[in-house]
Order: sequence, then structure tokens, then C-alpha cells
Amino acid sequence: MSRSQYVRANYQVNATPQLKMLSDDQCENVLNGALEVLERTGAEIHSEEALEIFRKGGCWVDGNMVCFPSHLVEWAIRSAPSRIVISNQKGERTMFLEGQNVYYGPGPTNTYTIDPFTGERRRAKKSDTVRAAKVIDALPNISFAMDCGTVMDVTPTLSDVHAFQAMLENTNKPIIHWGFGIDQYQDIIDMAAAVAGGLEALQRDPFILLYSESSPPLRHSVEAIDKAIFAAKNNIPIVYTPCTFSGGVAPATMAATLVIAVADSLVGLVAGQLVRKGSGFVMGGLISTMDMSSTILSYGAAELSLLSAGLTAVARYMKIPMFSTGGCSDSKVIDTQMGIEAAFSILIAGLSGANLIHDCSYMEYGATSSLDLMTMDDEIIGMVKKILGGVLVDDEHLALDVIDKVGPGGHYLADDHTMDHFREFWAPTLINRLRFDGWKAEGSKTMAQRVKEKTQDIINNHKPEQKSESVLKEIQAIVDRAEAREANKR
Amino acid sequence: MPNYYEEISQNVITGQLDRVKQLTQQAIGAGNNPVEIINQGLIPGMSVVGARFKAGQMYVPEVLMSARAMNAGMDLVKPLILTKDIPSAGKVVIGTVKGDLHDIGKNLVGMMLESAGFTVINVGVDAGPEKFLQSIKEHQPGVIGMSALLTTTMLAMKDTIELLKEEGLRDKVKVMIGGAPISQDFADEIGADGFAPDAGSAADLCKKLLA
Amino acid sequence: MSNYYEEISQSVISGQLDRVKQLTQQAIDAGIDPVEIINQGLILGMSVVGARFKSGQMFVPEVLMSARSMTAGMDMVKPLILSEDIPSAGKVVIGTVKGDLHDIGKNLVSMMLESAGYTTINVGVDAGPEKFLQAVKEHKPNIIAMSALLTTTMLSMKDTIELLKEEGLRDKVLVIIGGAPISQDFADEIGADGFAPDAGSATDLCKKLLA
Amino acid sequence: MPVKSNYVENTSPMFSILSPSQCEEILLAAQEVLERTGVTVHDEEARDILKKAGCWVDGILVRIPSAVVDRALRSVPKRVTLCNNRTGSRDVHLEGYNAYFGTGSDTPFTIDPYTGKRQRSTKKSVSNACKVIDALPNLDFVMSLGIVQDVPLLISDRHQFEAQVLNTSKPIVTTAHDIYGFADIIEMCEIMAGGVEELRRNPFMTLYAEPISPLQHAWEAASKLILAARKGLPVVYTPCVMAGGTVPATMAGVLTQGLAESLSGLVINQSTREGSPFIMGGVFTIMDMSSTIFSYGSPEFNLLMSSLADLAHYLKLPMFGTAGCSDSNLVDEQAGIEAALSIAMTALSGPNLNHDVGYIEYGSTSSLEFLAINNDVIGMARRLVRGIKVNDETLALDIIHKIGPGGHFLSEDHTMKHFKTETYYPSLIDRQRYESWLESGSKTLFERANEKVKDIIENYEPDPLPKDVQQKIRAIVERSEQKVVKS
Repeated sequence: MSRSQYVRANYQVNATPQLKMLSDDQCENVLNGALEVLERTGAEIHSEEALEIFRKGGCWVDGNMVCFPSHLVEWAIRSAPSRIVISNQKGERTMFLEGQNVYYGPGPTNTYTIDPFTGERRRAKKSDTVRAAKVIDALPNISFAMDCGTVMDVTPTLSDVHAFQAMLENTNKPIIHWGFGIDQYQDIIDMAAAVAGGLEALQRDPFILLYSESSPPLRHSVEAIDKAIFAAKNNIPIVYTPCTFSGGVAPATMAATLVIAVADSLVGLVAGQLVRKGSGFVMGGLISTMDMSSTILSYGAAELSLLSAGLTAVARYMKIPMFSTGGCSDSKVIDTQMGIEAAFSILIAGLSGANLIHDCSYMEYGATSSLDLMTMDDEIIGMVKKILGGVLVDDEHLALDVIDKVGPGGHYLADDHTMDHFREFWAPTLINRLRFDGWKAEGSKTMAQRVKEKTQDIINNHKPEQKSESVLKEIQAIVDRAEAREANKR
Repeated sequence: MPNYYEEISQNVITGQLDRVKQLTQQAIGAGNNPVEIINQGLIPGMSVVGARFKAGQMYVPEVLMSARAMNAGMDLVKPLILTKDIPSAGKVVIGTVKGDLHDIGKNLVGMMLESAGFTVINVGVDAGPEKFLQSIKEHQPGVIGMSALLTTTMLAMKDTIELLKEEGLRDKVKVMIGGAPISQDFADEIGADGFAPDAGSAADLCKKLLA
Repeated sequence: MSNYYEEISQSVISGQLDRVKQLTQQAIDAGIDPVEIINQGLILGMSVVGARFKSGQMFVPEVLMSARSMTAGMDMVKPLILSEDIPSAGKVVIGTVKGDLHDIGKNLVSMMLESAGYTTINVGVDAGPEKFLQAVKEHKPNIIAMSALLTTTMLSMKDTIELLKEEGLRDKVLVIIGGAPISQDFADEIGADGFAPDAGSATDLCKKLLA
Repeated sequence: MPVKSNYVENTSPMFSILSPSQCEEILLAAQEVLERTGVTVHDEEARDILKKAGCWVDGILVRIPSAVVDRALRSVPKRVTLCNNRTGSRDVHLEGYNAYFGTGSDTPFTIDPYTGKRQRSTKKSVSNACKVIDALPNLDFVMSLGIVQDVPLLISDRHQFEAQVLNTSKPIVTTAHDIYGFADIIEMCEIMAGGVEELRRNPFMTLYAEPISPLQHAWEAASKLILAARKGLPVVYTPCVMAGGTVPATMAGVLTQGLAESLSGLVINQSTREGSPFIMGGVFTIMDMSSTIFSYGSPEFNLLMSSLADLAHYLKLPMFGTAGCSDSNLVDEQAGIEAALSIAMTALSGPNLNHDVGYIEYGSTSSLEFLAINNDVIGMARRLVRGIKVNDETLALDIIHKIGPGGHFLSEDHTMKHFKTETYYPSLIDRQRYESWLESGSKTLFERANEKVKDIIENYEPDPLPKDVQQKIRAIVERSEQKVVKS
């Protein structure tokens, strides 16, 4: 048969669906806006060390105010790597933060968590992070770990360190982790190095990304900017993520919200690149709208998806890996709203091609984490991955001979071609396609009930691969060291 | 002596037509009783398939592959035995009712019934009451199965039942119905013996009706 | 004589700053009692706004537009009356605690309080216990309100309360707290007088505490 | 303000599944199917028309030369407008990437909003559904959302249509049992429009017909295509195909055969009367190989429907799409997930007339709560598709400079001016703070939707149809009833 496109000229294939929120010209325009803001308006920097670095790098520093010449920012964009490869804790290179590769995971530092067994909304304990890490480890579409809630039953200033320990002990997936300050960051890097087999091994095949959040608009606390500097010094990649919401800390227009988010990210980028040219930087952006009725920062709004996809377009334009948001909700219970908001944001974030998509566990506008939601998101991500796979068009898949063989009025069920290809259909595990009677016979369960059963089953039965006793001891020693230090401070 | 039954059964389950044919031939050649080849090899394999499908462990195309493999084995064995000795779970006439050209649901039921060991007579689409009547007279089935996809054509089911009554055949045959607009209360309304919401449960229903 | 109060009140509700200024000027020129202009015009309009915001009929930027209009009117009227006659629902010192640069939640509360007729003294971000203490001594507020967005900085709220106790001022002033990680049980734990989950309810909380 | 040159702007997100080359290849493949394999046509008149048009007819099998398909594609109008059925206002423009949303039609069951029970749909349930559709701002057109089953079945289509026009003024996509039902419904429409020509000029109704896969046109379907063409009224022709069952299991094979079915319908329609308005349809999905259902929620369904939209744009045909539906047996998280995915994908791809909003249980049951919920999802998707405006006003560099580091934008005029249009405010989706949500009764989205639906049913009054028109429509329904009684 000579119909094949392989002998045809000028044949262009969409290997995957194409989504582009902004044109290249629009991306350039937004970037130029951010450069103008940095050069003219500047940013407020609260760290002496950072001020000194910026001054030496050629910025105009006036008290806390720093204005950034555009050429310097552009230099920093060029000097940052366009790709960062993250390994799992066994040193296998699993996440390629480059191009449009997409990886999903949960989110950090919620005030509350929903107990997956009692349904109670309460403060998180260290045991909750243990549970979270197990669920993360078991779910196939969750690619990296975050802590899923601030641990409150340990020394308050070490909840970051304890959460990290809990994750190391219960999952081997890569971890994106936050810390209160530089001391804790040192603890975290030391623990990670213990797992990796030394700092250099960790630097070559990092399985952690450090996480730092500035306070938009254009304000960078000591903690935020010092973390960016610290990460660069230690040659560990960092996610620098301003939390920008339109109407509140940015103008109400989407384009201006992007300008603020890009400008604030670039401040972190410049700091890191001035410390170590080429240090790994992932542009962040929790970016959404402020609900003008309740004043929450919405995690379910269409604007979260819109802005995140827009920001991702700009990051791609700059060729900087992107940390985006999806799988989250404003709903306070697992209900239809949660399904809608999670699915909507997972789909658009996936189509946008952001490299890391976090917050697949956030409910109640981020105040509360839910492992059930993460389990549900895992299923949604499966569906979305199928969509991201697009439609294959070639002779085998066009199947003209099969169509001719079956002809009008036949069926394809028992055909070899069907047998060869029907497994390309996505196979649901929590989505239910039973007929009404069958579904009734199985107890008329809602998806939330099926999700709950699965989450509980994972927590009760999943056994993550354990690290060696010696590594676990080393980790414990670092936690003990941190405890002693904090006790001294008090 | 190799355990042909076990192997035949396994290959029916995995739907390997050529292998089933080969093994059945070998079993015949080795002098195994043809009825036993069916009862201990082909059919047990297929009943595993049925159970797995029900449990969601196998999918329709796989079931049909298994059925194809089983039938290929049957075709080799059948000529060797008397017709009355060929095991059958029962005889079912199926068809899509008058005015309706929808085929797939009915065909799927047909294939599922065959896989479960029933002998199926398929009267096709657009089948009026007379066609069903004629088929009953000719084949003396235990069950007739009628399918309809349209709300307008589902009324034709009642006509068939009425005709069977007129002809005094209603108590000689069980009537089951199915299709998208059909429900249990409609089945009750027109006096059918059963309603099957899908192809898998149609086989169960037949078994129950003929028990 | 036109009904200035009604019109001023309406223009406050719709957030028309220029119109409020114009009407207030006309009312002053017409010899209307300035205190009445405030009580029956400006504040009345603003209380409608507060109610509508609460029921979801008005949005934050609209509330702030109204507040701006009201303040513009107030600025014109205030010079004409003795400061003790200026109606105030109460005085509130407000700030984000030490180590925390998050501004917006606190500012929003402050604006909402002002819209509701409170006098607010904003001590800004990164405010340690001493800063609150000094503001309490200087302004003698009815309430101090502390905000924190980080789980680490929220601990500093307790320090402020402790300092007030040491200075013997704890029973002279009410303490309310709020911010993303704050909850009622945390408020109870550190001995605050109240917790407000959002800007709208902060106003209600102040009213309740001062009632 | 600087003047820009060579500036390319995405005024909405750019989205496609298939490249133009892939669209062309699928079109060519579909033409090959029609030319080689052909379709069966179970209507003699249609076969005569096709023969005259240059097709090869052999018994009921008709093979269609590519040139005949090309001719039909050239003669069919690229745009169809649908109007308000009371005012004639031209509201729905089926052209380009405009995406409108509406309900689906004949579900055997519906969930009663008062008892929560799944029951057979009735004239009352259809009337209530139409009221709810009429009241929801993001729904643009109506399908009945239920088969009327408490009247004589043979003429239930007339009752169904009556229930619709009495309760909504939005454009209607109507089903009918056969051309006799169609003729009665068209007569009702002509009365409402005030004449045959008026209805043709400002149509507020389109007929619905579907072939039977694979590659068969039943008498009902073919005769409807012919009748619509003769009447000059738009017709939706929509193959419902399931991968692995009635079409090959591969997505490209589904698109090829499904398109071939649509194009053969187009040829029947255009060969009857060139230039007749025709809306290409298609519910393309998989057969779930475990339960054998026709899936309304699978990711393949979304992929296929968006691909079909790409094909429709490539062919410049108005398209009838599908979204806002679910395989779930109740309105739960799964229903939300499936509706969100299909509505977002549909809004991004831009098929024009998108039906089946409100379907649960793989299209067997309708839920008014789900409909009200999807009203919000459509709002979200529409916001997304409006994209991000980038210009000096929206970049707002001066405002950013004015506020500077650490400030906020809440009380800026710029915020006041833009926040409502830049942001979509949903009606049922909840964004209250936790404490306020607790205070207001800790309700789930479904519970809020149920309250809203009941409120609409009890308190909403659709624009009334003039009394005399009502009576004339009633008379047609009664006339058909008498005919049935006689036969």
C-alpha cells in the first residue's frame, strides 16, 4: 500500500496536542515588562549579603532598594541551565526538567491536613508526613515528593527537618523541600548527601530541589533570597517561587500579574547566577487570582490555570525550567467541585508543558492537604497523560484495510486489529464505568469512597524500599544535631 | 502422557487459536474421548474466561479471542461425536427488533452466550414478530433474546410476545430483552421473563431462566 | 432642600469619590451639621457596603472604592468639628509580626476596619513586641491586631502578649490575631482575646469585643 | 506609546491535536473508505439521489467517488446561525471556533431533584429541564434532556418538542422518531416563526439524525437528511461510534471511519439540494472493554472529539460536539473530573454546537444538578479561552511602579476597572473561607446545585409563548395523537 506518509513530502505531525497560551511576541513583551520593572521600579531586598552581591554584580543599590540593569538580568537568563536532571534517591535519573516534559507531585506546608482514616481536619503530625510519603511512593503518576503539611508535633523550628527525614525514610522519589532558614537547609543537604553518598554525588545527580518563596510584589525577605544564595553556593538546584495573585499583590490584569511574577523570579535568578554562574534554577510561580469576595488566593479558579500556562509560556521562551501548579482546589470537602478544579488545572498545566506541577494534594485554597485528593489526582493525571499522548496517524492506525474487511454493518470486537490495539485505551482504576446495575450491586459507591479505600490500603499495606541502617543512622544523627542546635538557641 | 486438557484449557484462556487447534488435534490423535476434550478442556477454559471477565480481569476482545480459540477446537471435535452428545447449555434465538438496525449490542450478547456454551441462532436486525416466531418453530430454543436501541422500536418487543401468546408458544420459550432504553420495569410491563443490562449478564440470565 | 444624606450615602455605596466630595461640600455650604453629615450620610452608606460585602454582593475593590469616597468626605468635614466629636468606633493598632514581611492580609483588615469607622494605627510589617508595646503606650488603642503568614513567625504573637503582661498593660487592651496558619485553638493557647479568619470577620470581631 | 511592528498575538490559547497534514491525511483516508468500501443506504429515495449525483449503487451498497465528496464539501455553507425561538434574535453563530454549549436529548432516565431517585423521564421532567436550561446563562441551546415516556411512545417526540418550546426560548436541537414526527415539529416551528420562509431565514431549530456505525444509513436517518435539505433547514448528522466496537480500536481509524459516515451523510444532504445547511456531528469514543459501555468520559473521548474539531475546522464545516457528560452513575467527583476535562478540551478546540451537558451514567440518565454545575465549568473554560491580553494597559508598568515593592493593588482604580472582566466569578463553585463555609452549612457542590435547581423550578418563569401559538402547537400534538389512536 502506497498511502504511507513516510514517502510523502512536507508532512507535519502534531506528536502531542499543541497548546500555546501566549505567542512568542507576547512572551517577549511580558519579559520586557519585567525587565523594565526591575530596572526602573526595582525590588526591596532584606538581606545584607544579597545587597552586597547585587551591588558587586552591578545593580543600583539604595538602602533596601535594588534596581537591576536589564543586561545583567539577561545575562543571568542566559547563564542559567536550560535543563536540570533530577534523580530519584537511588541515583537513577528520572526527572528531566527540560523542553515540555511534565511531572506531577503534591504540595508543601499546609496548615491543616485531613486524617485519611477519621476524616478530621487537624494540624499535621510527623506521622502524617510518613503517611504522605508512602502514598507518594505508591502512586505511579506522582513523580516527586513534597511534605503535604507543616509538621506541628516536633520542635517548631525544625518541622522542615523532621518532615524531610520522614520523607527520606518512606519514599525513594525525588523531593522538593522547603526550610525555615539556612541552618535547616544545611541539615537537609547533609541528610540528602548521606543518602546520595556524599555531597558531590548529590550535586552530580541531585534528588532534591530546594524551595524558596518571596513576598510579592517585589519584596524579598532575608530567608527567601538567602536560600537562593545558599542553594547556588552549594550547587543544588532551587525552585524560586513568588506567590503572585492578581488584584492583590499584582494588578488585576493577567498580563501585569505575569510581569510581577517574572520580575520576582528573576530577582532570585540573578542572585543565584551572581553567586555561581550556571547554578540550577527552576522558575516558580504559584500564580492565581484573589477572590474579591472572600479574599482567598484561589487554587481552583480558571485564572490559576490561565496564568500558570501564561507564565510557563514565558519560562519556555526564556528556556528556564518551570515549576507550575495543578490538581488543587478551593473546596473544603472531597466533592464534585474538587473533581472539577483538580481536573481542569491538571489538564491545562499538562498541556502547557510545565516541567514540575505541584500542589496535587491542596484543598481548601491550600490551607489543608488531603492524601485522598492526591490519590484522586493520580487517576486524573493518568487520564491527562493519555490526552497528552495525542493521536497517532499512520497506516496501521488509519486501518483502512480493516475498515474494508469489516464493511458496513459489521463490528470490530473480535478482530485481530482490535486485539492488537485496544490496550492503548487508558485503563481506569478509580474512575468507574460499570453499568448502573453493576455499580448498584457493588454498593453504589461514589468516587470519593473508592479513593478513600485506596488511600487507606496504601497506608496500611505499601512497603517502600528501605534505606540501609547506616544511612538511616546518619540521617538520625543530623536530626539530633539540629535539635541540639535549636535547644542552644533557646 | 501430556495433560492435554489442562493445556487446551490454558490456551483457550490466553486465546491462542493455533495452539488450541494443534493441541486438540494431538489429543484426538492420542485417542482421547472427544466429549471429554470438550468438557474437560475447551469448556473449563472458557468458564475461567467468563469468570475473569466478570471480575474485570479480562476485556471483551480477549474474551472473544478465547471464544474463537474454543470454537476452533470445537470444530475439530464435533464431527467425531453424535450431535446429541455435543454439550450445549441451551439454545437461544437472538435478534434486533423491527425497525432497528443496531447490531453490535445483540452480536456481543450472541458471542458472550456462545462463549458460555449456548447454541445461538442469530436472526439479525430489523426482525419482526414473524421472524422470531418462525425461528422458534424451526429451532425450538429455550430462550429468545430481543434487542432494541431506539425508544420507538422497543414497542415491537411487545408485539412479538403477543404473537407468541396467540400462537400458543409463550410458555414454551423464555423471553429476555435488552438494549439502551430498556429497563426492568419495561420488561415487567410487557411480560418478558427477564431483562439483561449488558452482554455479560445476558449469559447469567439465560442460565437462570433455563435452570 | 435636597436630601444630602441620602445622596451622599448612595454615592459612598457606589464608590463615587468626586460626587461624594461635591455633595459633602454642598451640604457643608447649606449649613448642615457636620457631625450629622458623617453619621447620617457617610457612615450610613459605608455600613450598607459592609453588609453587602458580607453577603457576597460587593467585592473587595468596590468596598475599598467606597471607603476611599467616605474618607474623602470625612477629610472635608473633620476640620469643622472638634476632634472628640468625630465619631469613631474605636482605635486599633495593627501590624504583621516580627520576621514576617507579608503585608496584604493585614492591610486589608486595616482598610476594612477603617471602612467600618475604626481609627487604625498601622505599625507595618516585621513588628516585634516592643513596637506593639510602644504603639499601645502612645496611642492607647482599644485593640491590637497581629497578623502572621508563616508558621514560624506566629510564635512571636505570644511574645507580644507576654511583654504586655510584664508591662501591666494586658488588661488595658484587647488582642486579636489572624493570618493563614492561625486558628481559634492557637488563639486560646496563647491567650489572645479573639481570632478572625478573614478581613470581613475582623470587623465583626472588633465590634463584638468592644460591645 | 511605541508603535510595534511584526507583532503576533495569541488572542486566545492556540490549541490543536492534529496538524493540517494529519487532517488532510484523515480526510483522504475517509474518501478512500467511501470510494472503496462504501456505505449501505436503507432508503430507496436516497439511493436514487446518490446515483444521480454520480455514486456507484449496487443493491443497498453505495460507493462514493471522491469527486462527489469534494463537490459536497464545496457546496455546503461554512456557517449556520441559530436564533432565539421567541424573538428571532440571531444568538448562536456556528462558524469558526465559536463554541456554544447545550444539553443532550433522549436519556431514558433522569434524577428527580426532590427525591434523588433515578426514574424514567416524563413530560414534566423535560419541562423542568428546559426551565433550568433557560435560566442558566452559560447554556446556549436546548436538547430535551429526556425521552417523554408518559405519553403514547409513537408520538412522544411531538410532546417532547411542545415541552421544550413552552419552557425555553433558546434555540432547539430536536430529535424525532421519523420524518412524520419531523414534519409535525417543523410545522410547529413554522407557526412559531410566522411562516415557512421566516423559519428558513432565522432558524431557531435544527434537526438531529444519526447514521448507524459502521457505515450504514437507516431509512429514518437518510429520509431526515433529505427532508431537511428540501425544507432548507439545518440538520445535525452525528455518527456515534465506539472504538473497538463499531470502528477500529485505533484513534486514527475511528476518525477515518467516523468522518466517512459524516461525509456520506453530507453527500446525501447536498445532493438533495446544494447549499443546504449541514452541521457535522460525531460522538466518537471507545467501548469500555470491561463493561461494554459507550464511554462519555474517557480520555480517548476527549482526544477524539478535539481531533474531530480540528477536522471540522480543516473542512470548514460547522460542528456538533459533545461535552459536560460523564460515565459516573451519580454526580460525584468522577462526574466533575470528566465534565471538566471534556468542557475544557472542547472550549480549547472550538467545535461549535456542543451537546450532552448534563448526561451521567454514560448518557442513560440526566441530572439537573450536574447541568447547573456545568454551567460554572463552562464559565471557567470560557475564561480560559479568552486568554491573556498583553498590551500597555494590561501590562500596567506605571501602576506597578506607583505601588512599588511590598504594596498592594486592592484599592487602585486599575484594579477596580479590570477585576470583574479579567476574572470569572462562578455561581456555585465555592471560594468561601473555611469558617464561613462551615457557618453556611458545610454544603457540597451537589447540595448547592440541588438548591439552585429547585429554586429555578419553583420560581423561574420563562418568557411565555403567545397563547394562540400555544394553542396551535397543542392542536398539532392532539392531531398526531388521534392518528396513533386510529392506527
